[in-house]
Amino acid sequence: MSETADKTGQKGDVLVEMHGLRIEGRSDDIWHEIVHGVDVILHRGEVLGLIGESGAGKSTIGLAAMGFARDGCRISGGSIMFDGVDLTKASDESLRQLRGSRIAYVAQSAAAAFNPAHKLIDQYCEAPVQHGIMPRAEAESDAIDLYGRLQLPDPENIGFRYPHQVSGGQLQRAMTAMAMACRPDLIVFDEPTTALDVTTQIEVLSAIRGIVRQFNTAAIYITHDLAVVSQMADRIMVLRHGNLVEEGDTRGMIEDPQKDYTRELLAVRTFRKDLLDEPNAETPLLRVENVSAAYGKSPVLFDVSMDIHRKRTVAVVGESGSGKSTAARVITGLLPPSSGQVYYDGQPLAPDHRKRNKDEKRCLQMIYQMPDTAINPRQRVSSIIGRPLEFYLGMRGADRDARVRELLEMIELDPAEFFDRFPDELSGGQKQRVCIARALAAEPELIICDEVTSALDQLVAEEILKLLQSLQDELGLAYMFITHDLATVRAVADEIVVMLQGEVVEQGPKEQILTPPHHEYTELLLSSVPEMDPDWLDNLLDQRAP
Amino acid sequence: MPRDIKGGNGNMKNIDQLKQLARDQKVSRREFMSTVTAMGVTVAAASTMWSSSVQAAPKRGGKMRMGSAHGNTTDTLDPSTFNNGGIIQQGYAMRNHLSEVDNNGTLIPELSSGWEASDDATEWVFTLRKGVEFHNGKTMDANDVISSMNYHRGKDSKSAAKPLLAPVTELKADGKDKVVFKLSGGSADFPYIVSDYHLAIMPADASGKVDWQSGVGTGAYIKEKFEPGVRSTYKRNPNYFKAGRGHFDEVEFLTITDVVARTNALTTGEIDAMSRCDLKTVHLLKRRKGVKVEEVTGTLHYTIPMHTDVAPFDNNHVRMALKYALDREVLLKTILRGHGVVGNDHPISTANRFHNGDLPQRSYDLDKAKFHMKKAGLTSLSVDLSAADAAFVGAVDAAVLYKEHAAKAGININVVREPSDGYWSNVWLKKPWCMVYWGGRPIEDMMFSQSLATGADWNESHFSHKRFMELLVKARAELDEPKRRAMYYEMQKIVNMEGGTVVPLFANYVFAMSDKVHHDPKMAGNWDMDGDKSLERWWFG
Amino acid sequence: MTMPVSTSTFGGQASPWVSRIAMASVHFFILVLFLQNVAADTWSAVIGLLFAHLYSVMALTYWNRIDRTAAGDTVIVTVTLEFVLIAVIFWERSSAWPWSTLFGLGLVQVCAFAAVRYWKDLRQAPKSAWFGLIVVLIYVMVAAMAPVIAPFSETEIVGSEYDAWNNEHLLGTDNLGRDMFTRLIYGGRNTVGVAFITTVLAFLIGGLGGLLAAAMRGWVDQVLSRMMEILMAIPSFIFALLILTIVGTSVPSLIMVIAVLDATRVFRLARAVAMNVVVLEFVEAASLRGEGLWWIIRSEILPNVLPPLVAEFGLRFCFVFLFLSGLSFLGLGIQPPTADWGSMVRDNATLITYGDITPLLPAAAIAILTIGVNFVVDWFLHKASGLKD
Amino acid sequence: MSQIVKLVAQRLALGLLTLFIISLIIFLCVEMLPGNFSEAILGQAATPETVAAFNRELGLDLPPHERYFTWLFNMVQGDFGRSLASKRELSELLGYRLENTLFLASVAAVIAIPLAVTLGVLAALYRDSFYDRAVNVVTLSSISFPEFFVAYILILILAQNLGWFPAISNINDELGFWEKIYRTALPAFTLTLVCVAHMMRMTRAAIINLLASPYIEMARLKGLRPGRIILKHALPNALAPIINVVVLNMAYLVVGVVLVEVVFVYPGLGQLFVDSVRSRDIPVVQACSLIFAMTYVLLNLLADVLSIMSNPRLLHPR
Repeated sequence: MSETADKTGQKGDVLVEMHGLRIEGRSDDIWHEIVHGVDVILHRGEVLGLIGESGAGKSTIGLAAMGFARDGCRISGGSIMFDGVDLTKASDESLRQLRGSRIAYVAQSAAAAFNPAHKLIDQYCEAPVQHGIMPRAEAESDAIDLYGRLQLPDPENIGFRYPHQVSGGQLQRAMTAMAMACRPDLIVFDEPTTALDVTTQIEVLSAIRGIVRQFNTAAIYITHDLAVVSQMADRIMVLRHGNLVEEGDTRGMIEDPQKDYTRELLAVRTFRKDLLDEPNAETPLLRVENVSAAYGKSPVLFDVSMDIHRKRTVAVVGESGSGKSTAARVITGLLPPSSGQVYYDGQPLAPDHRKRNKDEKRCLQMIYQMPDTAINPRQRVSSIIGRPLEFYLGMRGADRDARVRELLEMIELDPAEFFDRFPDELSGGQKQRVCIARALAAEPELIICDEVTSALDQLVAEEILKLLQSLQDELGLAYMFITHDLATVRAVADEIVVMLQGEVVEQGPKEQILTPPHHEYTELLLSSVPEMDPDWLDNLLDQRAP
Repeated sequence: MPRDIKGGNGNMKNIDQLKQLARDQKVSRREFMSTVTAMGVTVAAASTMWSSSVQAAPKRGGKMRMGSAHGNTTDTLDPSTFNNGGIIQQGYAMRNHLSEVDNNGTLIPELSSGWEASDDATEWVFTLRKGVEFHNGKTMDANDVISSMNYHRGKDSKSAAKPLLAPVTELKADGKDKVVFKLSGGSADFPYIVSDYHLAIMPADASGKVDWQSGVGTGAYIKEKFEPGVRSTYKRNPNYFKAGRGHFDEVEFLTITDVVARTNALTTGEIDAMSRCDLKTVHLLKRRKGVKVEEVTGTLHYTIPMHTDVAPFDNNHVRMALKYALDREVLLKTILRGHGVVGNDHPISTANRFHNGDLPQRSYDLDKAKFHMKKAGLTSLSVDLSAADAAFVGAVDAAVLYKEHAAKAGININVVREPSDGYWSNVWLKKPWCMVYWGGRPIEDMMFSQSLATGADWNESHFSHKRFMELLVKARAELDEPKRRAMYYEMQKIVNMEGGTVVPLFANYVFAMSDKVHHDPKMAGNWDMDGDKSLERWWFG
Repeated sequence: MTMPVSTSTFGGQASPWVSRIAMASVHFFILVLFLQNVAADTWSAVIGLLFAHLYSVMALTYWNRIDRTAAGDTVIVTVTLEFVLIAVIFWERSSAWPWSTLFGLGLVQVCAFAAVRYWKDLRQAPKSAWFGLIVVLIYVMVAAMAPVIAPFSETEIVGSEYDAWNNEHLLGTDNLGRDMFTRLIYGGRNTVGVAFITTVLAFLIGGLGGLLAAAMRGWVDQVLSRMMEILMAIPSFIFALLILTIVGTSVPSLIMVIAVLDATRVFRLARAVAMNVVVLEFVEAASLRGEGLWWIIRSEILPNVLPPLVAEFGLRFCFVFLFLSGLSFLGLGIQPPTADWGSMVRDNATLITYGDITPLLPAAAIAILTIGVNFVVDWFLHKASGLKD
Repeated sequence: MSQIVKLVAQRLALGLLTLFIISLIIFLCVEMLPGNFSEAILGQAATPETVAAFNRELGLDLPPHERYFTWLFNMVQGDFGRSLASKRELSELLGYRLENTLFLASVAAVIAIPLAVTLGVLAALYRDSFYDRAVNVVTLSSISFPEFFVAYILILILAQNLGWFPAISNINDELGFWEKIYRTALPAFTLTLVCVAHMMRMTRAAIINLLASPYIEMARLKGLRPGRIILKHALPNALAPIINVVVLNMAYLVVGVVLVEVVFVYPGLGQLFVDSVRSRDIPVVQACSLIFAMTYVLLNLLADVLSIMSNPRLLHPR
């Protein structure tokens, strides 16, 4: 591996060197190895990208660079040299003195990682003051300076707010500032933009990159998104199941991946559904007509209309707060609209789902974003899928079991293995498949998919999309596909509805929407999706600069 | 022949008074000697008398902290509502009565200097003691006495003592110092009646309205703070009329209903005396250093009255069977831990004047019980016995024991546990067979009239016996003691043989005090705590 | 594909029929032993039964590595059948053995097989939880089989009062000459029994109410919550005192009053926990599917709120237990001559002043059980929260 | 802040309604009590005649609804009425008892709350250590004993054997402050033992609950000392549940101490209530219940307000 490191070209001395790093995690009181001997080298001023799916061990390795293992984990082998000190052998006290001052951490969700009880600047000043690097007053003025450099609005005062008073993108930048407070040698960024909307992501990415370059700080940048990491990192390590798959400099990796797995990751956004004919003029399966809705007194939907035709997929796209999920709630009858009407197959649907008949309910099924909460953890797979069979179709006993097995095969799970399992014993993708099977069991005509892939790893998500697509082809289902991810939209949609702050901004067939000229907001959305090009961010920023 | 119960001849009385004065250090040795010898006592004898008087002399001073088992937050200074030992004790400390049962159990005048009865005992004249002042400086007169008595009489009276004064048909003053009671029938024991704790003498205004609210009386102690059910404080009445009584400078009266707390308080020196020892552990308490336990046999007794007009109790053989089916000795041992004496199915205590000692003691006799069952034509019997610990502590246990004993005679007693609350209104006098306690009365007539006379409110056994009633009326007015004794003996026998009440036990009063506390060799048995007059009778040694 | 469901859960090792036959024969053997001994010698019969069960449990564990529910269910069904058989035999013989004995034996069996079923969890349980479980088990056994274990009858006077500890009366006698050891055992039975029934009732009322409020929301929730709030604003001990004075202190009224008062607390917890579940999507999915209220409560909500409720059950049980003894202390609890630990402490409390430890025994009995239950609850909560992560 | 004012106003209004309903419930309960005041006072001496006279004097012969509304009417005007028994102004009678009760509750709280929170924080800091387990077992045991038992044991050891404290809490106005505290020590210790465990366990649990949260991990990764992490980062966020349990225990200290009052002969409100129930002194029972309920309502309100104050999200809305 060291040869590869040499090839990347040194920016400075070696700062971090991990050898044969092994980390174990505990479940059910048994220790399992989760990182199987990984070597990592990082030089001063270098940005190393760690990429992989969940369970790849990337966060664990990132934290190990700080000599830290989460509760329930332990570093069981190998060495971690940080600037000549072996962190695996260092005392707790000396580790504590390193952390925050020489190695800093930026967490995935700034909203969760900032202590809600203290003002931002108090949290900023804590590390420098506690580590005895500078007095409080100096730290404060330094904070304001850094806030400015990170393009935070009103840097003078923003520090005196509480975390909940600051937006997500700003918090993530404030956290970067906090990590910079002691001017550390190394910052570990743990998926800092994953929780953000695409448009916000751009701002944060550029701010992070700017500041890291400014102070020539070495960084480990952890993410699951190859497109993002290619903007940030000088060098990339691809990890899978706690093993190194491939390592190389960014451009080389993107342009010429060596391993199949890397290629799969690169190809992840290339799935496209076949184009269909234009919808015929027949009555749409679902028609939403001038619907407005409100939660209590705060209105969230304004005069939304859309049609969904049989056997077609309508993608509703928008950022958080755009009202796309609310639209789904109106359609399912969970939130009766304040005005407007929903028609199913030409017939008006009762606004309240409790007033709809069994058949109406059966025809309209829903799949949720979080498979963890969408299925009852106390029921077996067989009862989860079997219940709609009993309920809608009156199936009992052996009939029902047989049908459940059929459905399990349809969603590509082995009935013998999964029939009796509890959700706890399934992976995220498998749970989502069970959710699909449950929806299918009702023999619906329309399925509302609410961000069904956003909680899943990219490869798994792609599998789910493909499954949904094949089911559509096979069963002639219509989908309403709610997502924030334009890649997903590109992949599955026949028609696209773009929403912003409760209103439909633009809608139409996929080609029409995705081909310029775009609506202003659609343009912003589309341009903000990172591409597998190390220069994409620079180009975009140049482009957007006034 | 008018009866004079002024107590002994003049000389003896004077010597006693002198002794008392000597104890109180109100006379010098010289004065004492000269006075006593003048009365015809030899000098040597007088000298011994002086030293013995002064040695046993109660000393004045100290602060008495009394822990009482009784007392409620609902207690008031209104004597007509006095219903527990705590408030009675305080009432006796604050106020006095026309007569008093002294520590020897004899009736002596208190606020009166004596009394006279008409021959048929229907008219009683009380001569009031002169110059007695209330705490507020007012001098006691006939108006105060009459008003205090009238407070319990009349249609609107809510006094518990109303029945006691029911025979009084007329009440009037004869001059400033004499009060005349006219009764509807003869009552030889009327002077006893006016010693009842309800009938305290309180100051009254001209209209006859008594002032009970202030707690002002003629008693040995003046009320300072009165927090009912918790704590009251008193200070000594410097003008107390009674010689040799009221020794403590201050009294702190605490209500400590929890017996464990009370015992702890005494053993840790938080209080100087306590009423109602825990009988189960009194033997252990006795061994404690610095604590002495006192026991007095009194009139307090437990009864198990049957309604004699309700089947199956209307059959005397059933009653007799039940009377024989109880092992009193076991009851005495378990319920009272031996601190008492067994009862003989009549309510007259050994502490009473006319206790019939000739009557054979009824014992646990299964053969006799079975015999009476047979006589009643029964082979088995099943009866309900209502009990609650409100009747007396251990009443339920007693009922359970009774059940065990009677079962051996083929009698099935079904113990019905009644709620303690409302026991007296809902169970007593209402249920055909239940557990009851009686404080007892110092005089036979009072006891019989209240609990066994036909038509009496508290005739708990619905007992109605012609001969008994005749004797009751006759004995009441009979002033010749041997004749009276004979009548009361017969009445006890009647109740014993035909009555509807099982009287299993007479309980002792068991109380304890710090060994610093002294008292006269004999203590009164009419109430707990030295006749509830411990505050004025006891002193610190 | 067409294999019966249950077989797949045995891990495909030994045939389930082998194990069933084995188990049946073991139980038959037990039964014979038991019936032979029961008439002659109670104690050896019971001990024999215990050992036999232990043996069969171990055998089953190792033969089949039972850890899946279907196997556990089979076991329980078999035991129940065997149990019914014993019951019938006793009925026939109209034995002097009280039903409580049978109940106790049944409990042993259920416990034993629960132990098999949850052996994996139990093995990982900390020592404190083991202690707690054993304590609880012993109490339950003693309570259930009190008439068998106790040397004398509950209210019988068998000696003189306050006998010291001796061979005949292990812990001496009480103030009426009843055997202290017997009273202690019966006291446990009464106190534990009443507390248990009360807690169950409180959970039925409060739990159901809470789930209903959470599931229906709207005005039902409002009305129920307000009612409970008002009830809760009256201090429970004092309210209990008041109500018990009104209705009298019989065991049923004790149970009802405490259960209702306690139900308010259960309601609050059940509602809060259920509220967290109700907002989850699978409940939404069920109601979108058109499921009825009852189904949603029973199948969707209840299983998910069970762990915290079970833990709460333990805590509530302790609370009720202490509450009862407090009432007994004031003379409003279970009434004599029925033995009960609270009043036993009270009756003999004066002895403490003189260094006699007899009154400490019932108090210690209360404390040990409460500690035991708390330990189990602690472990359970820890486990439940661990599973969530 | 305005939010708090609104909440307080809302809750107070609701509290008043609650109090009204409670007064009704309690009144009905007292009405249903077997026997009435006169019978209770007269005891064995209760003849129909005297009971009737007594009832007339006290106005107990009026129909219940009339009595209730008279009472309510007076109550609204601030007149608590008079005790049936002593004819004393209830405000005076209750004031003294309430003062005692609050005094005991305060003494116990002043000992118990800091102790519990400190123990809880330490247990969270050294979780799974010997100390943690020891504290856990000890506190668990202390709540497992019936209160009266704890009280008796304390009396045995501290009063009987060592003689450090008085066995009964005979307190009155004439005592100096420290003397009063000295005499209140044993009941206060008893209550402390009984309620420390609850609060301590909740503090520990609330803090440990937070230790898995990202901001605690962040604090650790900032290289902060463990003590600082617990005190500065975990504790402020764990305040809401801690406040809740503390307030719950405070309420218990005020309203739930009947047993301790009985054992130590402490002249508090609880004993007065029990006595009044026994003697059917309706105005006292009513007033006591209302005071208890009011304590509960106010303390709950206090808990809510404090929880809001401790939570910047609620205190400083966006």
